[in-house]
Amino acid sequence: METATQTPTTERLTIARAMATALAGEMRHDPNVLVMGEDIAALGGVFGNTQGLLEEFGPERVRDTPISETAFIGAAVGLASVGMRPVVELMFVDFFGVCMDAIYNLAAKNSYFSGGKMPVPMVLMTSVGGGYGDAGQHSQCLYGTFAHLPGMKVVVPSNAYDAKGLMVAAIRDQNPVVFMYHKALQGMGWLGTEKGSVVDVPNDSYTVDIGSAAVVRKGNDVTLIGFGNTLHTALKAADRLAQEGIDAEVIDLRSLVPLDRDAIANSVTRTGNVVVVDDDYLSYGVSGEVITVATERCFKSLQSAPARVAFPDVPIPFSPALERPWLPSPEHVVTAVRQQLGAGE
Amino acid sequence: METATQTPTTERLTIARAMATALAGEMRHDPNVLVMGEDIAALGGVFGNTQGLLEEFGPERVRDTPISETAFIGAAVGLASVGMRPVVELMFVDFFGVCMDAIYNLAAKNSYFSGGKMPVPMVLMTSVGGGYGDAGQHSQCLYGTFAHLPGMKVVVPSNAYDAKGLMVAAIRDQNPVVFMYHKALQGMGWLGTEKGSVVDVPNDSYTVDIGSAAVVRKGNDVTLIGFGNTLHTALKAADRLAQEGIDAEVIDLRSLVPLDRDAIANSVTRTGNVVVVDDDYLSYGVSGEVITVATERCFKSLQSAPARVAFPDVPIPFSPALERPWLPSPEHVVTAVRQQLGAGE
Amino acid sequence: MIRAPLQRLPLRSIDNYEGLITMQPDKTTQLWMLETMLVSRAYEDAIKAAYMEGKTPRFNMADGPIPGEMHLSSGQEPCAVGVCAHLSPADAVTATHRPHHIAIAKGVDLNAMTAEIFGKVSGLAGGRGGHMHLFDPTVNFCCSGIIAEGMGPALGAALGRQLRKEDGIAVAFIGEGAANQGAFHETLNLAAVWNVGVVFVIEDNAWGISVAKSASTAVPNNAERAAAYGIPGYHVAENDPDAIYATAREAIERARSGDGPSLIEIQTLRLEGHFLGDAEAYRPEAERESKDERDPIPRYITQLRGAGHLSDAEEAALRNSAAARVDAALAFARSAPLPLADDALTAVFA
Amino acid sequence: MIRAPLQRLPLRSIDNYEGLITMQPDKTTQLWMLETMLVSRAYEDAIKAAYMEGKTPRFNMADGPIPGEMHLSSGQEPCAVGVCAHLSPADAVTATHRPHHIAIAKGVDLNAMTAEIFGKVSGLAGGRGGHMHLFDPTVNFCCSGIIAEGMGPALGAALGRQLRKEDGIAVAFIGEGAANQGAFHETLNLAAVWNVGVVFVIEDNAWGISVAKSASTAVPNNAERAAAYGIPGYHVAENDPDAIYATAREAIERARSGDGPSLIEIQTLRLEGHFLGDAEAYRPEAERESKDERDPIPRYITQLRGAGHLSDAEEAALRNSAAARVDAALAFARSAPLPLADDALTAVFA
Ligand SMILES: Cc1ncc(C[n+]2csc(CCOP(=O)(O)OP(=O)(O)O)c2C)c(N)n1
Ligand SMILES: Cc1ncc(C[n+]2csc(CCOP(=O)(O)OP(=O)(O)O)c2C)c(N)n1
Ligand SMILES: [Mg+2]
Ligand SMILES: [Mg+2]
Repeated sequence: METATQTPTTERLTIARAMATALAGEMRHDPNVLVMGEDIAALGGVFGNTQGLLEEFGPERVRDTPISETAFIGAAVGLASVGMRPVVELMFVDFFGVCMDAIYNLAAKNSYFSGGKMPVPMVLMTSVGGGYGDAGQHSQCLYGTFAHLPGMKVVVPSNAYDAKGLMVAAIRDQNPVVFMYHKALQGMGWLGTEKGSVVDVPNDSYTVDIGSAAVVRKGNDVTLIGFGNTLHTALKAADRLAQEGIDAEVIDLRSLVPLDRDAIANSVTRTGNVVVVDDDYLSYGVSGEVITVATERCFKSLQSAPARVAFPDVPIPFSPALERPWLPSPEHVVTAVRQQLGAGE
Repeated sequence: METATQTPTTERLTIARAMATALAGEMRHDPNVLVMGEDIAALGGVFGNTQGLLEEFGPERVRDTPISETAFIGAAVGLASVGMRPVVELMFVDFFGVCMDAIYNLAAKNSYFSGGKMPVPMVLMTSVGGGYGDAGQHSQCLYGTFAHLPGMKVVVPSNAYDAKGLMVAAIRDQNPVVFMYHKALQGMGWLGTEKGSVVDVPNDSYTVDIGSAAVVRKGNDVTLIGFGNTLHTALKAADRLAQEGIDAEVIDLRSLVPLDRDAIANSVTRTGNVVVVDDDYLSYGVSGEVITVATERCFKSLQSAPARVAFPDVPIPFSPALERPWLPSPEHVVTAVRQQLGAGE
Repeated sequence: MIRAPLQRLPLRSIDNYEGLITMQPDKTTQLWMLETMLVSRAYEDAIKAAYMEGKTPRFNMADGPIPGEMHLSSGQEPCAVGVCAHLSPADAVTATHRPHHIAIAKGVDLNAMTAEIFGKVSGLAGGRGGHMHLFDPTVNFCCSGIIAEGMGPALGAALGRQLRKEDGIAVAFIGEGAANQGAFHETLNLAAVWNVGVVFVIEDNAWGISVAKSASTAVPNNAERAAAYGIPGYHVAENDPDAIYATAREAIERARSGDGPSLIEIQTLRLEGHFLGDAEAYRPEAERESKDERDPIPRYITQLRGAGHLSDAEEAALRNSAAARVDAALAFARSAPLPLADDALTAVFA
Repeated sequence: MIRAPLQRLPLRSIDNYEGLITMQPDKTTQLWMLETMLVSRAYEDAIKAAYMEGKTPRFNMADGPIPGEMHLSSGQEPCAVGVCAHLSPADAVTATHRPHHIAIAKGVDLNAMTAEIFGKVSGLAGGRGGHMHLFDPTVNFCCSGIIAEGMGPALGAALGRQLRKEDGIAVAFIGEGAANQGAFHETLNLAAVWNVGVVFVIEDNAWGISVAKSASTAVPNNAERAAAYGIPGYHVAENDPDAIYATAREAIERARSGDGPSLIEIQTLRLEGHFLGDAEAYRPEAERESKDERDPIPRYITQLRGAGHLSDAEEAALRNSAAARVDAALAFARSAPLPLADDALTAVFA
């Protein structure tokens, strides 16, 4: 029925709706899919991504949990071990500290510890990002924290099309997939919304390959690499640079694990310059890894020192006067590119 | 009395003894220092680093805890808030998942959240590393995991002299310091011991600056960067390279946060080549950050692509046949340098 | 094989029960509790108004003078005053993401607290923390945004006082939803094993965001869980300052006299949504409508009137002074300067 | 303000108690339990011998055919057999870092398990996991090295069976030290709230490495903690297969009939050190010396002899077959090839 003929073949969706649509579609097809987490049933998820599921699928398959992340994420691993395909929500990624063992030592390692005989098909949805004044325990990205630890795939959609395709792929994947959705892209009116994240989405179900980056803008002078919210920062910077006659290529990583190293290498080999944009903490994170991949793979082609724009190594401050100037912005990226090309000359 | 005249001025110590000596010394001087953790009292620590403390200071200041990491690390933050200087042990760093919130969201952020008015002077000691067949939940390093998150200093001693000096500095520091000691260097007979970690240690108390790397071998052709156990891997590689006429400089980072970026830049600017050696997981970790610092700071001086030798992105396997070939070895480093200098020509 | 015997609580003799009746607050204390509740309520109303500035017609959390989430404590004031009436600045208190009433009852500087909530340089942390991260070392108060995160620090602060032979105990406030978080269990066990003078107070407002207590908690009443740690558990069924005062008094005296921890659960009331902007569609009609008549402040005023402890004039005076203090605090916050961008980079390390 | 009422357990009438006496295992079951304990003990003795190869005179954990930590279960066999006697392969079991006795009682392939412990390619996981990470999906067994980590997965496995309308419940084994870990609390509460057919079994061997239960646990007996979740709690004071069998039977029947979780604590005995190489200096002299006379296997044999359920010949036969199975498993493991280095890079993802 999801593809009933009278319905249009595509619909403009927010990421929140795209996630809910993907979940509903998979739950219709596969009775083993269930959703668990805090406030995901009656409330439909604090960030709207489980809207309507309780009404359609009932409390057996759409379960509000106590505030017991260790227990329900651990339970998801057990559910997966007997043939279920649980999708669990960690409301804010900032809360990982109370349940990381169940994520990185259990869900992410059971496949290895069992020699592949006990895979853990589950999805962990978690919201990331700041910019709306929620301070240091509700505004982090922590991409690097999850991407560093083996055994889990990590995806970060920048728009509703990828969100639906990556969610369907994640649910069907035999492995734990951490699905990190950015609050600034979620399309909840009360959080503001990056317009570029709301796009046309096919009603039919489809998948986006986990592990493949996308070249979202072709260019020859410099490669700008973003993902999630920073993809949009990179795109806006590219527009500004175009006005200065700088032709930027923009890559959306989409997936941090597996990382599409070829996509990075192919682009940087051509442009010779690269700027990585990340709203997670600067040090020991995504920006360092991507730059290292670029130097490892394209050293001879590099015309300038790879640069990065990321959040400084301080807890996310509450006051907009303290937070906003440090969030990666198109201006930051433009400045970095100018310095880079200047330095490259 | 620790400096009573009849005692020799230095003593050959293992890191375990150096840590216990530093703790005892600080506990004698400062009644506010106390130690808490699992099996740190009567047993003296699974890895020997609290040997003798219970006997000298009693159960009030040397406290065995239940297996409740969240509670006792959280308690340490409260102790610090009223003037105590707690040193707590997380027996294996692999267990961080059950208590990371108390570490990264609480201990590491209270200074910031209080505008510096409520600093958290505490030390978190934790054992790291594998190589002895303890498998995927007892052999990890997780350096990148701790170094990525702001608000805590992170030190990793490679020898007993630094271990004592860094521990004294950590206890006296007004901030949370994560003291990561490597099991292969600990000097517990039952874990084998890297000989280079057992060195002469002054009986008097002294500090090693947190945040300063050390050039432990001067050289001109390539910079090898290690820390903890991999420092010794780098030194052995340097000896082999010397036989091939390659003059390697070796840097011991000693501290990951703050990272001594100048020490890295100064050396790489001179040598033009750099190999980072890390026994933590390869991606999104220390190796990527250090290489990125080198490219950011020394791009013009680089003669070859910075390279890294690290543990692949897989859970640490149990079987020695699976684990040992992948642990960073002098051979790996020598090969990397050969390729690099070959490629650099 | 034997079924587990029922856990014995350290039982109190009947005369102690009698004694408890006489543990009522005196008039001065009652008036302090009323005044503090009035300040707290006036404060939440003022914050609500300020928070909504710039957020209408379009509600965007990022807009207005106070961005981010805002969890108000209206209706829960009795918990704060009934407990804090027994505390001095030396006693440590840890609170939650819903901290204002407790901060006020504990004596946190209202101006600096308000400036912090407005993200100003004169705030407690210069705007770094905001409403979920209020730290005032002068009265040993702090709070946090992670469920049950304050329990360990309270235990540690109380233990530290004991070890340093200083006066002072600690109280950790949590919500009923936090009683299902692992930290709750670990902390209560550790406090009991080490016999630490810390009191754990559960504000049971029946909801954890949209999840009802009955849907998340295996026992009707968390005070029963004290038995799992061999410590006294108290359940206060009325959202009433005097009843809370009497209960807290016994638990806090036990802590001060070195007899270890206690657990108190109070049935209280969340008058607002979980945070401002919460439409509360999940909350039963009847419950939402009965809110106002269950408001503890008018009820307490009626009590005091009945007991002849409060005159018209006294009430008016208290209301006026409360309004004045709140107005002053908001004026202070509004007029305070914003921090500089570079301030964001300081105070990470002391 | 009222003191928390004592938690009511779903009480069992006297005749049920009577009933329980008749819940004793029949002779066949008793002999299966004895045989399984004999296999388990012979196994631990054989593993101990193999583990020490290459580790004398200098004990280095990295040396010999079996490197790493080795936690033996000798003395705790009654817990494994008394519970697993009620389980089929469809029932899921999660165990701890001390898993051998439970794996054997659950029917894990002894050859593949031993090859795993030797780090060989024919091991359950091709040598990736080792002794703390034994996974056998054919009998739904797994274990892990993190305290209390298996509790959530057991809950989930049991819930999954319910949702899929398949037969099977789950049992999570933990040590008494794990009862102070947050996961214990969260999982028991969630299992109770969702009424999941999972049984939690605590093997109380009185020690968490060097820390005595009395120094870490606020209640004398963790079965009392069941009341904090409104579920039945059982305490088995004897390290005796028949007593454990009778208790487990009731709890497992409750799980199978959809009546939810139970908690069982068994007072058992750790005959070895925490891990091999542990000198146990922390363990009181008297306790160390009394170990052998408290060994549950000779005691059980005496019982069975007394009841006329075991003859000399039968005992000899069981011992021989046990020895034979263990010898075969070790021979299989020793002769199996080592994995290739590149195998380390596979199976991270399915
Ligand atoms: C560990 C953790 N999980 C989830 C959350 C998200 N969260 C914030 S408040 C809340 C509800 C808390 O309920 P309760 O403890 O009863 O406090 P109340 O909001 O009712 O005052 C939740 C789930 C969190 N902050 N921390
Ligand atoms: C979360 C966590 N903390 C600490 C440890 C280290 N550790 C391994 S076994 C053990 C003692 C466990 O005691 P118990 O639960 O009684 O099991 P037993 O060893 O007695 O069988 C400890 C503390 C761990 N594995 N996981
Ligand atoms: Mg609540
Ligand atoms: Mg034990």
